[in-house]
Amino acid sequence: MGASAIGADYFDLEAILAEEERVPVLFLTSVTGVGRALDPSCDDDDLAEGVKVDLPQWLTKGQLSEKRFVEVRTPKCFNERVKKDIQADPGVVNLRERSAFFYAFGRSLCRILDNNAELADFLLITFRGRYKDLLLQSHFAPDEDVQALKRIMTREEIRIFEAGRQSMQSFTQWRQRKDSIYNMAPILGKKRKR
Amino acid sequence: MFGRKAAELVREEYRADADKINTYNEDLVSQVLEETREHYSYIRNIVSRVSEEPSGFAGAAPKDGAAVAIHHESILRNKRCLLAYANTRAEKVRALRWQLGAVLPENVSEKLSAAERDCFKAYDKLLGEYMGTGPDGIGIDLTVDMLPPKDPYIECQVLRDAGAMLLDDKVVHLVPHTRHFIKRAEAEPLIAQGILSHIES
Amino acid sequence: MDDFDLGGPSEQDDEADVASTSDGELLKRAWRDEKAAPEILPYQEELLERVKEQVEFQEELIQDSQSDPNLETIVTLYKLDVDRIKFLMRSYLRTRLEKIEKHAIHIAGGDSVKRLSPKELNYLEKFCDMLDQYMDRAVLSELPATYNKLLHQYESEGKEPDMVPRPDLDTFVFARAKEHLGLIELDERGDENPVTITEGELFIIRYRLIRGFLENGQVELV
Amino acid sequence: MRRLHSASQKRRWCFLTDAGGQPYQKQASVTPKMVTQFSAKSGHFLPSEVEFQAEDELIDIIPNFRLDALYMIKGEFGPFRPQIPTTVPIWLAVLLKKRGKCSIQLPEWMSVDELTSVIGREQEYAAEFQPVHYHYIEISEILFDCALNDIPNSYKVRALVEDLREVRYGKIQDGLKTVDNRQSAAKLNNLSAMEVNMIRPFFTQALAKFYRLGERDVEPQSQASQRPGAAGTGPAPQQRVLRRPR
Repeated sequence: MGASAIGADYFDLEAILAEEERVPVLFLTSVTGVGRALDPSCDDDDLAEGVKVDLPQWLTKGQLSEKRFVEVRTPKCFNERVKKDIQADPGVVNLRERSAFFYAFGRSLCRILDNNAELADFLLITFRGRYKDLLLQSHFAPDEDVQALKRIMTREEIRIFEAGRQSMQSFTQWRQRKDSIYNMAPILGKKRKR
Repeated sequence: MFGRKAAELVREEYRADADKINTYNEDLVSQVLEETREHYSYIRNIVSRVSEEPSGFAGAAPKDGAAVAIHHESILRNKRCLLAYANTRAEKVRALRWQLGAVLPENVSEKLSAAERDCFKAYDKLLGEYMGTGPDGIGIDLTVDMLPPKDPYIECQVLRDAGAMLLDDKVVHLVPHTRHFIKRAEAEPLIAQGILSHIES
Repeated sequence: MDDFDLGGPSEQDDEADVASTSDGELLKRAWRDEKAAPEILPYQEELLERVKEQVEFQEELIQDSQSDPNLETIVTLYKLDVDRIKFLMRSYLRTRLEKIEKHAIHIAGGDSVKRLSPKELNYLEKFCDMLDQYMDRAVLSELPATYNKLLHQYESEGKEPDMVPRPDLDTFVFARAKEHLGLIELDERGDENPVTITEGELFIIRYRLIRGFLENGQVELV
Repeated sequence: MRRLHSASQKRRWCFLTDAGGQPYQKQASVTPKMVTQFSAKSGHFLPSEVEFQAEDELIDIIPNFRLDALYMIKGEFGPFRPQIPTTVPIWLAVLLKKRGKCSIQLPEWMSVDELTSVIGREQEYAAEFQPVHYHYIEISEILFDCALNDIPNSYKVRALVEDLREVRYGKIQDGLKTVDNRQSAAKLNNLSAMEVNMIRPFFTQALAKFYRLGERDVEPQSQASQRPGAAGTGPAPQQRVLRRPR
């Protein structure tokens, strides 16, 4: 997430998966030997110049965009329609369907797209709206609503949301005097029922 | 190729229960390693072909440059995924030492790779040395007192027969279903291993 | 000795004054700070040594009285007193080990290595070796030579390591001012107005901004 | 199965059509979990660890036994004389109480009068938190748990503590609602220890997310110098420094 610390999240599974999200690119050059692998409609060893394909983000963010082998386009999940939907009613949009790692994905796109300030602002506005409409329910949402709420959240939103729920649950567990009990090692399976 | 299998590996670990350890996916790991070497040989082929051309590297076509870039990024990606997988599992292997002590039950041990089993042994030795009474040790067992104490003794019920034990300097035979008040630090490992269960007071 | 008074509602403000300097209280504070801070803090060597001595002294006492059935209740009281201190020591040392393992390479290669006790330092060095060997065997030795480093994704000549997990100093923490802190700048870019924090105030803040205050003991984490 | 899968995928697979595996439905680490002794991690405090700190607070007991002063690491307590009140840490009081050696005196702030009046003030001054005992939740819970028979009017006291907690928690929620932007700090005066702990994971992570998303990594060299106050386009510098939850 943070641009500052190089490699700080190198081993982070979530950061890695966020980079699996796909980005449409236009090839500004042909490429030796990867035609069939990168473009299903291609019938040649080499990829042709001018071809449009979706690549995972990790592949586009390095030399490919830096050396102008490709031109990176804005993925669908950040297009104008999505923006309008979110601005109209941030709490009902199914963001997970657009991207399970909407914010992390968006932030690294900002960098690829020459520090796109507009996209960065949009991400902040989106989070602000979602925070108010969705995340604030974290501590008190009844269990039956939680599944529905989580279904439209990104992984990042769920993490924050669950953080609140977890602390409420730990608190309840504490009040029932159940958190000073020693348990069997979780790895061995059976856990004490609540 | 192109990081797909590597992502599968990461996804498998990401979905796994943080408290459980899956069987080491030897098969998938070796496929990713194999792919990585393939990417590398593509790079080597392009580089050696270009270097034989009269114009050399300076005159290399962009299409070759782009291909090298793609294979290079794919290797970096595979490396990251493999290491993240190994690292996450290594964290779990270390957690096992804290939860179960120095000896792993067979059904846990069989889920680990040979390297992981050695890693467990090395970690056990290192931690033992640090907690021990030798010149590099602090002389304090850190694997007990995991929760704030309320009473020096806790009440426990015996779940399975573990034979005679030395508890509080006395030999006690732990017969299943019997209850005992036991010193907390002595009960803790037995509870974690599933020999005793802690009864709420 | 701490003499918190449970009488009235306004004691919270006085807490800083009475925050006693007994070793038990100091250890509790060190434990709290260590648990709440994202990075490893300087090892409280003298404090730990003093506490260890006291624990040993009390334990001998307990040992001597243990066999006397008339003293059973008293012995239990003394035991819990010792147990509470030992819990703090263990949890404190555990928390440090957790950080040492999580950021081993970062700590080994930077200034925070000075914050470790000699035994922690020994632990760190061996831990790094162990990690190195394991990663090498599990993955790195199987990779092409230019890609087989643990600190660099590709080759390594003169480059900054780009694979090292490190503590996030922009983590938010809860803190209390032990004294008047004055005006604090919140933002390098000047986007946020600075803020005045006075003695006894409780606040949530980016760790980076109070790192210095924590080191000087002007702030404690809660 | 894996083998088959990989052999066919190798040829057919391409980025364009691949949906990237299954959705990330199941992941245990994001569902609330039972706390175990292995849950303690840096950056977090278990409720029992917050309670542990509260147990060092002092409380008055009336012993029913005779004993000389105890010289403990935590200090000197006693001497104990039957029917003569003395002050001890809560953990000691609880241990004695459990063994039937004393009764515990209700702290003044837990009286019906005090609680009623502080709840009144909480309601009257909606914009701020009243000063309460920093460990009021833990201490009241401990006493309800082990010394209920020492509490006059215990049913009422319990209900009042619950009311107090709820009215304050409502304010905390209102405070969380006011967060809507990048913000590096906020004052939380008079919040109690357990209240802090309950909002800690959510609040710290939400603020971190706001903070990260507010980062503008413009060209590195011009970061500091290029931003005199008159940046023009940005929102007017507003009072969003430290806000007290309202």
